[in-house]
Amino acid sequence: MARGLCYHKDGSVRVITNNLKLLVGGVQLRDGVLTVTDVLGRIFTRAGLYVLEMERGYASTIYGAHQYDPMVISAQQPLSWGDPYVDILIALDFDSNPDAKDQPNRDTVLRHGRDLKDGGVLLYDSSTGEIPTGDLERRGVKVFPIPARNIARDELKKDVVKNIIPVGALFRLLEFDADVSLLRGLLEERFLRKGREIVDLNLRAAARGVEVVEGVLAARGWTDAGYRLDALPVDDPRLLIAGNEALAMGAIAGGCRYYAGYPITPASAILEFMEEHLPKYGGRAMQGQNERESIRAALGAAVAGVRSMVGTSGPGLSLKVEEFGVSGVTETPIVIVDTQRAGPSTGMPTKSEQADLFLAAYGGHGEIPRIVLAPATQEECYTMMVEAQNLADKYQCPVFFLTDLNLSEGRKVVPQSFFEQYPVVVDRSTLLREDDLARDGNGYKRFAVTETGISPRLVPGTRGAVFKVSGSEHDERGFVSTDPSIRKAQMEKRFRKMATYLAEDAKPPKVYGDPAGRPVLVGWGSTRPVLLDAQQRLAASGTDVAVMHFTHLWPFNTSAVKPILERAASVISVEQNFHGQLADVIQSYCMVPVTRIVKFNGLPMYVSDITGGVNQILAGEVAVVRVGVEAPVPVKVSEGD
Amino acid sequence: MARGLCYHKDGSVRVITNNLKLLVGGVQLRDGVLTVTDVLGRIFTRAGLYVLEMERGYASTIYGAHQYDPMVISAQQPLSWGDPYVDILIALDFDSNPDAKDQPNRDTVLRHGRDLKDGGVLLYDSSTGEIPTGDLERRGVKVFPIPARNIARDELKKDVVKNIIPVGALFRLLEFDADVSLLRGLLEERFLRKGREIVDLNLRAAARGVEVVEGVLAARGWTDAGYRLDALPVDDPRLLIAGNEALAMGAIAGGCRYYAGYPITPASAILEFMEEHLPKYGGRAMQGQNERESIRAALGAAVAGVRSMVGTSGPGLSLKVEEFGVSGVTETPIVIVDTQRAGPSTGMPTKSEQADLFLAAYGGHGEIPRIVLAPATQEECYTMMVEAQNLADKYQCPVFFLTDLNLSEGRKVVPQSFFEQYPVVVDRSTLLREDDLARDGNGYKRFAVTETGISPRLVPGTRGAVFKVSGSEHDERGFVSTDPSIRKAQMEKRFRKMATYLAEDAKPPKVYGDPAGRPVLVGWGSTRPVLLDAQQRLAASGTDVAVMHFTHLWPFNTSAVKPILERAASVISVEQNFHGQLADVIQSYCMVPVTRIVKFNGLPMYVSDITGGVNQILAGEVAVVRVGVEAPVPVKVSEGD
Amino acid sequence: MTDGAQTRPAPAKAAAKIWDENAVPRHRIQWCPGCGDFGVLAALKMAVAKLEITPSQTLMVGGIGCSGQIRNYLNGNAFHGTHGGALAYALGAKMANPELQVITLAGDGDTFAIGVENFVHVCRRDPDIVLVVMDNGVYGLTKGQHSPTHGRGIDKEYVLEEDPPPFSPLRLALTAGATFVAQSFSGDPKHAAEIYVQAMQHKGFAFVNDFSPCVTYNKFNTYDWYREHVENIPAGHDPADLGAAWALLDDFDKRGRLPLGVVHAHPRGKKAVKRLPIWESELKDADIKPLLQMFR
Amino acid sequence: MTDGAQTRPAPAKAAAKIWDENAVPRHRIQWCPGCGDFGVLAALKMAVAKLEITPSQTLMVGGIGCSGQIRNYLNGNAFHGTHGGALAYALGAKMANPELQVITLAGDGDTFAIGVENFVHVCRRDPDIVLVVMDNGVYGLTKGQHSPTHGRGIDKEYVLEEDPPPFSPLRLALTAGATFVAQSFSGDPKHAAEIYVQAMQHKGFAFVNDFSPCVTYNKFNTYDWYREHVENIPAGHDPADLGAAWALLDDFDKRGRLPLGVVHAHPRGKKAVKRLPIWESELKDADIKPLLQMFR
Ligand SMILES: Cc1ncc(C[n+]2csc(CCOP(=O)(O)OP(=O)(O)O)c2C)c(N)n1
Ligand SMILES: Cc1ncc(C[n+]2csc(CCOP(=O)(O)OP(=O)(O)O)c2C)c(N)n1
Ligand code: SF4
Ligand code: SF4
Ligand SMILES: [Mg+2]
Ligand SMILES: [Mg+2]
Repeated sequence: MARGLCYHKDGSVRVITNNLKLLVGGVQLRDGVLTVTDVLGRIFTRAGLYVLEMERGYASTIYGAHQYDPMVISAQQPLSWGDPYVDILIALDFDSNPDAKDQPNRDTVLRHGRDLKDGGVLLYDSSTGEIPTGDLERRGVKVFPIPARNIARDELKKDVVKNIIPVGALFRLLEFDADVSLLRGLLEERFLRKGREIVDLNLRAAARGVEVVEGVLAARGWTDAGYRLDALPVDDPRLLIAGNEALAMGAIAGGCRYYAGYPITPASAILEFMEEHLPKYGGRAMQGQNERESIRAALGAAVAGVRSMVGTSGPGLSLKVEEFGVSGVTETPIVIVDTQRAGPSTGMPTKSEQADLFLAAYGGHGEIPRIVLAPATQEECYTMMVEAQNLADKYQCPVFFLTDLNLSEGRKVVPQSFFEQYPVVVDRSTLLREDDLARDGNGYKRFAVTETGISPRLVPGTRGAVFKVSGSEHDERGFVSTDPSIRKAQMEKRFRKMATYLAEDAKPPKVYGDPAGRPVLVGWGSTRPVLLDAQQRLAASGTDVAVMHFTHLWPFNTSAVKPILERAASVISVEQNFHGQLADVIQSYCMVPVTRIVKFNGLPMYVSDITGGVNQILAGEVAVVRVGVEAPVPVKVSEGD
Repeated sequence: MARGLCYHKDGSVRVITNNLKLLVGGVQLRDGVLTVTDVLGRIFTRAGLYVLEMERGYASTIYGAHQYDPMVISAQQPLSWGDPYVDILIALDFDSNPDAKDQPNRDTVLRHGRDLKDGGVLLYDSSTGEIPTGDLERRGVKVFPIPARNIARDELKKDVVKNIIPVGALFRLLEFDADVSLLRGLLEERFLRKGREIVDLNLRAAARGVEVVEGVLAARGWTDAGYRLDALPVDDPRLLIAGNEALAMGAIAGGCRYYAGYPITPASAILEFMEEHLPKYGGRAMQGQNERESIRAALGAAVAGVRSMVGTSGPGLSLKVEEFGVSGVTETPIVIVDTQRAGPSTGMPTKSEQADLFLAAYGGHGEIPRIVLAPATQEECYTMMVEAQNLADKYQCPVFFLTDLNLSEGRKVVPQSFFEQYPVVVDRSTLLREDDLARDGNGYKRFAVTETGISPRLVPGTRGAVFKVSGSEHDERGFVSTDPSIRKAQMEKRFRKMATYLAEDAKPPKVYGDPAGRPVLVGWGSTRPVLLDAQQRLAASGTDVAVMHFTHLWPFNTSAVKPILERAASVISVEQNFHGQLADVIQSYCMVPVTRIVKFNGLPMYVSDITGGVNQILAGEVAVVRVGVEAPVPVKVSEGD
Repeated sequence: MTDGAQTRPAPAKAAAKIWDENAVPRHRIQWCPGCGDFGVLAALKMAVAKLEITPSQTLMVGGIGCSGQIRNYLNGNAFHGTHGGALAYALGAKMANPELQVITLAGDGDTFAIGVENFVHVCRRDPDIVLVVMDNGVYGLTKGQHSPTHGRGIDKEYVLEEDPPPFSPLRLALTAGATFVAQSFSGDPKHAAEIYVQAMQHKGFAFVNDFSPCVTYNKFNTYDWYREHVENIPAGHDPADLGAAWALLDDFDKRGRLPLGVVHAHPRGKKAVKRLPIWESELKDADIKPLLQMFR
Repeated sequence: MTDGAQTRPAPAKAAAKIWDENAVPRHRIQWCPGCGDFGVLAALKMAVAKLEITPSQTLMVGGIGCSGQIRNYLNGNAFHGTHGGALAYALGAKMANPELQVITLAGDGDTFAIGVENFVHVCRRDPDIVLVVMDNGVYGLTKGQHSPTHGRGIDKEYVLEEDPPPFSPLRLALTAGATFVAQSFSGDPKHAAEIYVQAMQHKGFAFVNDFSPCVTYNKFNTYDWYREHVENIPAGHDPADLGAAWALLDDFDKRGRLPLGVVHAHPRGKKAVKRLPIWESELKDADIKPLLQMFR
């Protein structure tokens, strides 16, 4: 795959326009990495460019670890985040790592320099002196040292504006926003109420960044940096939105009015969003005092008739397992969001993984009906959450909504019209109305045995009837019973709901390309973009594969999947976990062998991981490819929990 | 299958000797059902007969529900508990069920009369009047009304001895213990310290039972009841022991010295056993204040170097899920006993089920190595628990020990010599000794990456080294790290332990009969006896099947299983759960289709359930047989949690 | 199941009988003869009848244990989830619909052992719900193991971690900030009923610890034992005065007596909240457009 | 990792330095500059050095949070499991091996929110372990949400269930029966160290609530704020007197002050227990024959 600059046949170098990947790195909490990428992301979005920021690089400590935030910027919606290689590296850290004294340079450069493309750009804070970058320059990298920290501290006398200096510098070398209109606009929105001088100071900082860059360009006799970004006309307003934000809005749109969560990375953002906004819609959000209080309170609200949801991540999901059964047997609807992170146990709280499928599908003693969904994109975080709210209501069981850290926190450009125009439906037809009761008189049975398995649900307070609901096995009225025939009838009734779901609501996996006689790449959740990107890249290199992507994972849709996979030449599952959890499920239900490309080292799945893995597998070398280098990162830093 | 009496060709009736099934029923807590069956069980055992008492019939309330306790008695170790049909029914309840006023008889007769074989025996407490038993007598049932409650209250002036009257009566009509030596022996052991008169009173009670029976025999002109039991010479002493007792002793023998549990049916008995006996072996047992305190304290003890165990049932296992991961990542050994009961949620706490396999194998966010064992008999509860203790130590991960309510509480005759002669091995060679440290000096690494995946474990307090152990991902020394290569190495190291286990310790499933070209019945845990019984009965009716029974369930032993099942004509899984959980696992790993006979109505799996199911499946009628009648029990009683 | 409300209007007289409907018939109740919980059941029925509450307006959340079964022994909506969770379900239900009369009924093991995580925090949150704990000092349903209140009145040393001393539910509630703390005795259902009535009338979390003897597994804290040790709280006591509440507990402890009555009652100022939107009509016109602006 | 014990004998002088071994080097500690936990770390090292404890004899159990990371910032065995579980692991470890010096180090969220289920019951069980809570009023590691001690010193009404008032860790500990209850301030490590020493010397459960400011997420309870509000417990106070302990807390509360020092210390009579059998040699001749008799 093409690395670095594009060459004309005549060998002259062309400037790459509106198509680049940059990475901003620095010390967590101190160097303002996210401040910089937020400014960049919003401005590029407003400029009509597509921004994709799906890789999260931070540690589970608050201060001092290395943080980085890669960003793809292009004229069209990028297929995926692609590969680790970056065109432009912005290093905000200005001090040397005490564990790398021998290498007098910075974590960011040291860690990501190797991913910098030949002919790329390095922009680093040289406040504590310049660093040897010969090796990079030999690869054609253009290096721009900027003493940002010093400029801010000594010239501008305000440390925080240090973050704007590299922004100005970057804009200059991308020949972007030359009239500073976009930057000024954002700064004014943010700081004007604090006073014009703050805005001006920031603009001066940006200008200083421009000066420094121009100084370097002049000194080196460079005409350009090899990359540029041109603002494009924006048809309709665009949003730069994260998965957590999209799903939280989807919940509100879908009628969720009670939310509870216990803080946990990366689900906390949902709790904070709900605490701030749900009350505006007449709802309530509560920070639980523990994992169980949150889901139990949410179940209580659901028993009272309110659409209710909890959000958590791995460890919190494990602590909620007993409540899965309560929801299942009492037939109380609940949507459970699991923003998957790297486990097991505390694991790697700030790394992304897809390793909770087993827990969602099989977790809990005994057996209950349940639905497991996994959106692939920010858009689906919104639309499928609306769907999840309706499914929970209809099937009166837990509905698991599996995202992962990169999808939940990663940001993507979505047109505002997408949200405005999506037709939201809120269907609560399984709830009994008072007049329904009046009609069928005294005979209300909460757990009536029905064809579909679905029994009309009473909202307590409705005059004319009461329910007796129990986590113990019960008869149709809800009274505890162990009569073997009643038990059998209730178990079968509950599981008939899953047959009904498969018949009426389950969406089959999306298939891209023709699977017949071809290798089929299967995947689920957030990896769809890289799967499709890899499919194209493989096609380009002469390997035609089909892609089958699951968003509706459980109950497994055998009749929709088995016939297709049986026609495939081979099945290769691509997952961010150790076992290939979906692969095991597919083998169980379809009984076709599934080879695997798995990645569980905390890094995102890259296109090259898939193409490389597929080639190995198709070459018959291996049945399982465990992606990941064996070499440790060049800089050692300790980390937290 | 033969029901009722055996007829000579000449049509005359033979008395059945040393081969019968009886059932004692009455009102829970009030009528002393378990007192009677305990007396019977012990005396028959001492008489050299084999007693099998594997069906538990009680409610999850303390008082007032119907309780029953079936018992198989025979000269040889019975193959299994067979079928619901009983030869002798002993009804201790003397009042009528208010919900069955129209039917002036007792719950026990009403519920179990239909299971009484033609020509069987009914013995009931007639204190509140005789009951119409014409329908039974028409089936040749010999009926013995005994006003036991009245005799005790009015003649003997001591209510409690009411329980001994039917014992005397039963012995008389079985022509057993005519000299009362066995009964006297037991009574003296129990009551002599309370005074000779108690013993005599009980003996008088028994004698009154004898008189009443003789009265009936005379009146009816019966020479015998059609059944008799003859005491047999006892080669070596025999024990009547329950699974919980056997596994608790196995744990002590296997070196477990810390036990914690939170009371729950049917695991509480293990806690009580450990609280009483573990201190005698220098150990400690603690009743947790909740499910998590118990497993966390047990893990703490294990971290301190002590072999440690917890016991619970479904709901408690669900609440412990997060700690599975702690054990897995911190590589802290723990044995987790799950005495499975019917779930989900509170479900049916006093009914048996095999529905926690998914939870044990897949429960928990992220992925950890783990071992799942399921003993089939009381003997294996002992021997496999010793094994479990060693496996946990060697592989430093959770070892799940799955019994079920019937196996844990059910009793069986086992020769004492079995326990005395079993060669117990306690192997703690993965623990570091102080001199090991001295040898390899300062370099101790708790999570050293090894070939086997096993890293030598330090007992804190050992001079010369310390450990840093964390539930977060870590480097070899235990310091927190998210370095992708370190993560990959540690994940792979942990899972290499499972490869080592499969190579060195996993026991393949036991295969009975030749699977090649035949249907193979697969099962796990406590159902082995009925599987083998069904195999014989099927053979007798001309259907040859093989049986494959699993005690070592996880990690799944594909290489040992797949080749066998691929040679089979068909695979039929027999499980006490809804899905056929093992069936799903087999399909996932072996990719052979598995049909299922499942039972989840709370009743034990009977031989006729299997033979019937197999015939249906082999006839090609269905792929899944859900055992259980649709008709509710004739008497409605409400029950508790 | 009808709550009877619709078949007949619910005047005070009729009220009492309504509570026997939609319930396990008396003769099928599976508590041991003499179980203290019978007294709690009687008192509870008196209280709801007195307040003329409609069963359909009630939500009872039962704990797991012999005690929790009470939820099915009288009319009214009932929910029952996991062991120790009753208060948390009740909290959520009340937050969702303040119009419901939410009554939590659980055992001492359920509430103070596995459930203490909820008890402490619900005291802080102060939802307007009632909790009646049927305190018998044991885990009845699992056959008599010690609960956190086991050992009440027994004079012994607690020398091992395995065997912790009992604690005082009332003190724990006060420490955690409960705004209504009372104690009753199921041996005196009339008096208990009066206390339940006050608890239901209290605006905020109302905790009643009810001594409800387990005749089968607690042979020490029997009816007679309680009768010898309980003592009504003197008329002069001002429940609104927190200091007085602590002083009262100290005084009773010193004298080896167990107070019956309202120890503390002092409602907190609360913000009134409406029932959360439930019906399509209430949900359909939720406009998320205003939220979108923050992502530009 | 060597504990240094074997490379050199551990005389009092050397002791201090030993505690820097087998630990994350200072410059890699990832607490925010100025985090109160630095003070706790300093105090903890002073205390163990003063008592000349050997690292290999120590077991630190860390909670999950910024605070819990302290376990890796000094020498000694360290364990870290699930959020809220630290005390329960510590309980089991100490029951298994009383010879270990077990120190639990956790945050206020870990201990009083999700971990209160263990805190209350461990106070009752009274194992001979130390708990130092780094109380900063927030969930630091998850970016500053409120913990159960959030709002200390803030004068406001708590009118919604979502927003419960803070509670007092010291009162909760006393109510639950803790035998050693103290408070320290990481802004004064020397004084804190003295209290840790007493806690480690106490025979039984020793709870120290340490005010450890979160400079990043708690802008109200700052060092300065604490300096204005803390006050040493007067010399006259008798920690053995439980009544005096309560009175002292009442008095400080009335005056809007926060006590520093030992509020209560009164060891319970305990049964001495030996380390449980670990080694094959200790386990091999366990004879189960005597148990078999009961099954005949
Ligand atoms: C998670 C879980 N653990 C254990 C149990 C078993 N269990 C049922 S009731 C009970 C305790 C009952 O004691 P209490 O709450 O005092 O009620 P009581 O029976 O005394 O009225 C226990 C431990 C359970 N149902 N769920
Ligand atoms: C089961 C579970 N839920 C949530 C989390 C996320 N989490 C990590 S630390 C923490 C709270 C930290 O607060 P505190 O205990 O006060 O420690 P601090 O960071 O303030 O020192 C939480 C909620 C987790 N690790 N595990
Ligand atoms: S066991 Fe005790 S608590 Fe349970 S019903 Fe019987 S008396 Fe009541
Ligand atoms: S966030 Fe707060 S508690 Fe955490 S390290 Fe920073 S200052 Fe300390
Ligand atoms: Mg109780
Ligand atoms: Mg904190």
